[in-house]
Amino acid sequence: MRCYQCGKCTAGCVLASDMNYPPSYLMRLLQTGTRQNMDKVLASNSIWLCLNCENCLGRCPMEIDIPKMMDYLRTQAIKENKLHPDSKPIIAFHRSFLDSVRNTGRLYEIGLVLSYKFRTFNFLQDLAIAPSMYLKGKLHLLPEKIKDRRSMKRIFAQTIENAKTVNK
Amino acid sequence: MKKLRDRAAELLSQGVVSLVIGYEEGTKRPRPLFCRNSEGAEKLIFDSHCFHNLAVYITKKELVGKERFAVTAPISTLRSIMQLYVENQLSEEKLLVITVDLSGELREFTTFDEIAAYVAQFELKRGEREQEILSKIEGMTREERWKFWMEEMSHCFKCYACRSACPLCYCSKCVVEVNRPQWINPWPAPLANMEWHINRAMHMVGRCTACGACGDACPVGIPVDLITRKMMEDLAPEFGYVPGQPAKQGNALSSWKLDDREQFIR
Amino acid sequence: MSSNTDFEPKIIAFVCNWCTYAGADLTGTSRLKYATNVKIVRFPCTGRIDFLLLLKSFAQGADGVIVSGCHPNDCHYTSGNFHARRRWIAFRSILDLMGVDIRRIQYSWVSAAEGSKWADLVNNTVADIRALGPYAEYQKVADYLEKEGYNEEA
Amino acid sequence: MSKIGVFICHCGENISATVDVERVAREIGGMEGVAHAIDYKYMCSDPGQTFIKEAVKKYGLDGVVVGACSPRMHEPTFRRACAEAGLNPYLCEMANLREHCSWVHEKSEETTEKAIDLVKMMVEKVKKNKPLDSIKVPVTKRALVIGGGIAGIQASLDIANTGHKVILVERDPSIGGHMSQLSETFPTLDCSQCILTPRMVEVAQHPNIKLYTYAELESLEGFIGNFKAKIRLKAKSVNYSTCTGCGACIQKCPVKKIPSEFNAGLGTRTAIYVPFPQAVPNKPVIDRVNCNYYKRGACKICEKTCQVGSIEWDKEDEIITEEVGAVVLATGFDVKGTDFFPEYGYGQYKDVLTGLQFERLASASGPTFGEIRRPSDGAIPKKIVFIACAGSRDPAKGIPYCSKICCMYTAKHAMLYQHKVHDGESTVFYMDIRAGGKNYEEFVRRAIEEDTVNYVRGRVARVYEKNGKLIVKGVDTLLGGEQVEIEADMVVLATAGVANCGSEQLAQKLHVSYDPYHFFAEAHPKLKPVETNTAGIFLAGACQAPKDIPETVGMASGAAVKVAALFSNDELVREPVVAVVNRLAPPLYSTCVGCFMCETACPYNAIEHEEIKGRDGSLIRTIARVNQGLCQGCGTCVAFCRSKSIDIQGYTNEQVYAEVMSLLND
Amino acid sequence: MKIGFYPGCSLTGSSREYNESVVALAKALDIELVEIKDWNCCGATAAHVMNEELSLSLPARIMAMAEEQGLTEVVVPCAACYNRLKVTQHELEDENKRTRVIEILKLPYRGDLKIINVLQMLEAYGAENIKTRVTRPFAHKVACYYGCLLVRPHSILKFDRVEDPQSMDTLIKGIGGTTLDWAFKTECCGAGFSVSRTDLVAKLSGNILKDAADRSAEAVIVACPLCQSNLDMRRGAINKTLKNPIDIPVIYITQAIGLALGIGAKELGLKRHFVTVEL
Repeated sequence: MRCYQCGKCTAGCVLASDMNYPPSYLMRLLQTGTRQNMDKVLASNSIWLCLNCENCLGRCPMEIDIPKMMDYLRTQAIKENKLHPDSKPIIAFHRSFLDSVRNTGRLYEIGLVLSYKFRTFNFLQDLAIAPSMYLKGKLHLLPEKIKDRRSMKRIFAQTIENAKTVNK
Repeated sequence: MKKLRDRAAELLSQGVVSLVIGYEEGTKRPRPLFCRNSEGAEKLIFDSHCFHNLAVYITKKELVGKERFAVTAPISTLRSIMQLYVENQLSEEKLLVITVDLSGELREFTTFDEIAAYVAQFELKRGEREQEILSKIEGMTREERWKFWMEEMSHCFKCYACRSACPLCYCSKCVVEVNRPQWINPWPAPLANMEWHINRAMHMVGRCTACGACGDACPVGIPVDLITRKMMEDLAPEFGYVPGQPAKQGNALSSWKLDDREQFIR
Repeated sequence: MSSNTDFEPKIIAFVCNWCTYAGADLTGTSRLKYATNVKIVRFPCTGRIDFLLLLKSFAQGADGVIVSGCHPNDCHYTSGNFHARRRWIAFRSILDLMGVDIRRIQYSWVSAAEGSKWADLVNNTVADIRALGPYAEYQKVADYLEKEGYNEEA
Repeated sequence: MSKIGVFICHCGENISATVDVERVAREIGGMEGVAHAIDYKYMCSDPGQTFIKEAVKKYGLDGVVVGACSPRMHEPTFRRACAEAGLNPYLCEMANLREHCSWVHEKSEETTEKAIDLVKMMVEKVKKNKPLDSIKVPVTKRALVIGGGIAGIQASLDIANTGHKVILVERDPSIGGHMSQLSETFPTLDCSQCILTPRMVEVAQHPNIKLYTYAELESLEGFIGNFKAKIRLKAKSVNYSTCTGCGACIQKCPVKKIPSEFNAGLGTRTAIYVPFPQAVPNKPVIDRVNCNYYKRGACKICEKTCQVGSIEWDKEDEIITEEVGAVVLATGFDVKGTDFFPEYGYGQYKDVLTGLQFERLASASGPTFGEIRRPSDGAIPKKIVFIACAGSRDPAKGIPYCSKICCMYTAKHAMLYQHKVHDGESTVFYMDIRAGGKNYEEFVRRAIEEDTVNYVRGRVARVYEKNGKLIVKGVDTLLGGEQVEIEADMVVLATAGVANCGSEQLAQKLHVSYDPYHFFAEAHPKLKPVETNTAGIFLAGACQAPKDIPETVGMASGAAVKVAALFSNDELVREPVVAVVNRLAPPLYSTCVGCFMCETACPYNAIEHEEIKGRDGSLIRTIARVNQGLCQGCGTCVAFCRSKSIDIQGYTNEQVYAEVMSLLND
Repeated sequence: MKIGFYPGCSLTGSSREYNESVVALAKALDIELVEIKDWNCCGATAAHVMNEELSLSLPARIMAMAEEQGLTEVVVPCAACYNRLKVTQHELEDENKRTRVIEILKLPYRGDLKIINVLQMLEAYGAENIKTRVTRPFAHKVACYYGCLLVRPHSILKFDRVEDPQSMDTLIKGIGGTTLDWAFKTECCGAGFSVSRTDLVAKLSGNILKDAADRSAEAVIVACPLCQSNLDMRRGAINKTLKNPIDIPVIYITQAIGLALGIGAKELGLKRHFVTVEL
């Protein structure tokens, strides 16, 4: 890896201070190539907090695609089941999101939130804004569905679900 | 066709050019025609059967003389003309190039830039025959390739038709005629033949436009054009040249890149 | 074929004056030992090495060839080795197409400071060529050429 | 038949210990064409050489092969011996029996046989050798120096002091270059102008130096020892032979708001101007782009002011030709502007400066008379941030190299700032500190330890303005990547040093190669740092790569010595190992067909076009010709020529063919 | 002027007002929007985080459908969708990935669809009409907020300048507004963490709003539903993290221009915002 530890990614990262390891430190851990440090990376919250805002990539003098690397590390962390507690709500949200897309072809926001709440047992969250959202016409009570939902099932079956079975 | 004849006659009668090199009907297929007056122009034809590479004639000083002349050029000939121009063998003042485009319209080129731009629209593709033989060769082991070519080479009797047909073999003294030292033995024998063809392919690196004239000319049917063609296909993308387009920084072998491949070098 | 332990390959090395020739000199001054099979022909630069010479070597009975010059960017003439590298890429590609055994041509960069690399290169190449055996395939045709050729002349 | 003498050396026991030298001599003696073959203890000794000389005369030898050490060792020795005996030295060759044989093999039959083969090979080669004469080229003993910065000044003075004439061409109205813009110099902190201006005056007054300011090289033709340079003298619009340099015109010029190049845009100048007070020559030029008269056809106030009538409105550019024998390129470098950095505000913040601008602020002759003040409001900055590696070592920005001088000048800037603003706080963001050089590391440590400059290891991601402050978002990687945010009053970017604008075009005019960043390329990275691949053209200073003043001056003196060495000869004598295009009787003239592929292959631009014309003057053919002044003898063209029309003397096709065949035919 | 239209999920739900304003503005500028039939979700961050092939297949289906329906140019108002579509198009230039995705989709995919965002649409097809049809100049001092997804990665999107972009500012100036030179134009608002890590969104969006407020912006102008919902819907959470609550509204560029052209607040969906819009 070409990183020479200038730190510019960390300097510009909006969540560096919330991460276990800021991006440049993470790069260094990976650079050592040891299993021990890889485990540290996979079990950190850094890879889950990364928002893929790409500020780091935009400024990196070596043009290292850190966001892409984060994508890879997240997949790897799920595969190896080394998950930082911070990842739970985030994964739950993403899973709920994708479930909705898989079933209807589009995002059903109420369904998403409900499913998310079941996954996290965080039933009280956002109760305050939901009614006003509804009142302002921002929530559909029924999901919008696309016609060709079979193709959605196929896409999911051949990509993410396929990957899961392989991993098992 | 009529347009072409009229235009050729016009060019000749007005004295714009003193010679038009084109095609006329032959016994089996069109053959080259050299017309020096408007009557001769009546015999001109131009269609998809006209693939004989006329560029081979335009470097022959004894033929074209000192006056301006015209050549009717299908796409393969145009590519060769571009390469000859890159090699300082042609001048814009002396040459008028005529072609018939896909819509049947007559097009005249007075500059090489125009030719390059025109040629750029056409992709160089393998024909059925090329595809068939090359994919056969590509599927062989090294030993099989050697046997295949030795068998082919055993038919060669060094008539040098391949050399004569190639527009880019315009040297006044070919390397086989250089005898101090005698690099390549002039007589026909499998190895001398092999050496000749390897040498020919090396001389064509960065130059061959895959017109197929050499293979077409071979009286015993050795697919010699496929040697240079395959070489061109393998090397052109790597060295960054496109047949029929002016080489940007010199010929493929007379230029280089810092990151040229070298994993074969220890 | 490789069991032929008596076989002593004939190998010619085409090297440039400024790097590899000097590197081979250093092998000598360092008293490093290598096989006697390789004989060095000196050229001003790898850019000078004619591909026909390599062909002629095989035709005249060489079993292997070494071509060596300055590392990239070290060429005494700035770019001779770059030109040579291109020529070799093309040459290898054509030879391979024709079925010539390109394993018998070993290309290398040996600098004037790499005396030991030169010794290793020679020894490894000799071992490789010994394993491949004599280049009978090519030499057979070469012999045939001579006979046939003279017959025709006569 | 040839009469070749073969002399086998024992080299004490160095060869004879493993090679049966007697047998070598005996077997070679039986070879066709060998007239005489002996072995001897030390061929290179006086008696050994005498054997050769006597044999040449006695047997009338037409070729000599010495089987001894490497030709890289003793080829000149034996060739000289042959020459003394009346044999053309290029008819003598050496077989390398020591380095390539006796030293690398054990004593054995094979070793001796290899030795015999090696000698045989050279005998076959010598049979094909031809007598050659060394090449002589006359030398014009005048040098052209392009660029009047410290590199050009030093090179000019050094050459001029050896008694040779120098023509110094400078693009700007004054010599001095970047060094004249600097405040103090590291690591001694002596004043740049104080050490430079005496040199500038010396250039102007030196009897051997002809100075052309406001001039540019138009073209260069020819080859080493024999160049013809066309120089464009840009119209100054002021007659320098009458102008007294009183400066009254400058006072009165109404166009006053032009950003001053000398002050890196921080000050202004007039349309008729002298770039700076110590300029050489200290006479003005009119900047026609900004002058009211040239823009709108009216004004001419300077003409009315001028007491001696020196203004020349209608003066046009003039092109002169100078004949020179050598060229020194000293065109220097440039720095990237602040607008090169999106993340630091695209150059829109006035208080984000380049290092060069900071030099002007810190200089006593600068727009603030040496006080560090913000360009935006004139306030003295209490917090200042220096960002090293701004653009340098940044492949994403297209500049992967280290600009080399920034670490040192940034330390100097921080130090100067602390000396001038005692209660100020300075922070340097750096990646590595590169302080290799005499007293350099000590200098940086002094900045950190004595002048309390805060060095933070990490790059800055962003700079933005808020409430009149510049917010610098950086990082301290030594604290595991802790974010550092500083509200600064001024930010100085140590921007990358890049090739001067126009260097690519200049290189093409001169046929000098250049790197991907348009810096001129030296002939060899280690052993020929001041030569270019075009003989007779030398490099000095930062036009080759960014470098500091001592290095530049050293390189300039090096280039000057190369020029002086060249000029110490009336004629250049060169080894005749050059390429030649064959010539034949008409009507062929040559087997060359003029495809000129060799022209693109030649690293030295030695291939010329030769037009062969008939008696009536009509062009028959154009063929290649090798310029023997430029050819260095690599032979790349030879291997490239399809019709074998080019050959290289000393390594001809016949020679190398014979060598290879001798090794195999048995 | 006819142009393809991909609204994306947000625009049919929580960001209906963006959809309404895009449609209303297009109509006012004589641009006919042709919605891609039977479009699906682009997968957003979720697909991208969880599985690469999925993250390519979902946008690829959308583009394949558009190609099939004869569209050549598609405007994508949602910055997240725009980003996913552009990046997918770029990734699928790779032969292997393209073959695999076509295999999954069982649909032909050419990859020559021109994907543009709303700003590009307005620049290319609306600039002239906007100039002549302004009836109520937008005389406000605003902060244009671009967010991440509109400008990064620059090497793929090739839109505007990577730092300190200008296209939205130019549009606002064109309708009589003043734009701020401020620091958070392209900093991240927290994007997809809206639900899962509201705390972080509050912090990041808070920083953004604070800078805009410090420089006395009357509104923040956006072109991304994620940005809008984080800055607007999450205002309660944001204000809890700040010392002084901020009440400046966050409106879409299409709403701002719509207002200047005299389109009604209701038509532009301005009533649907959490932070009251009084402009």
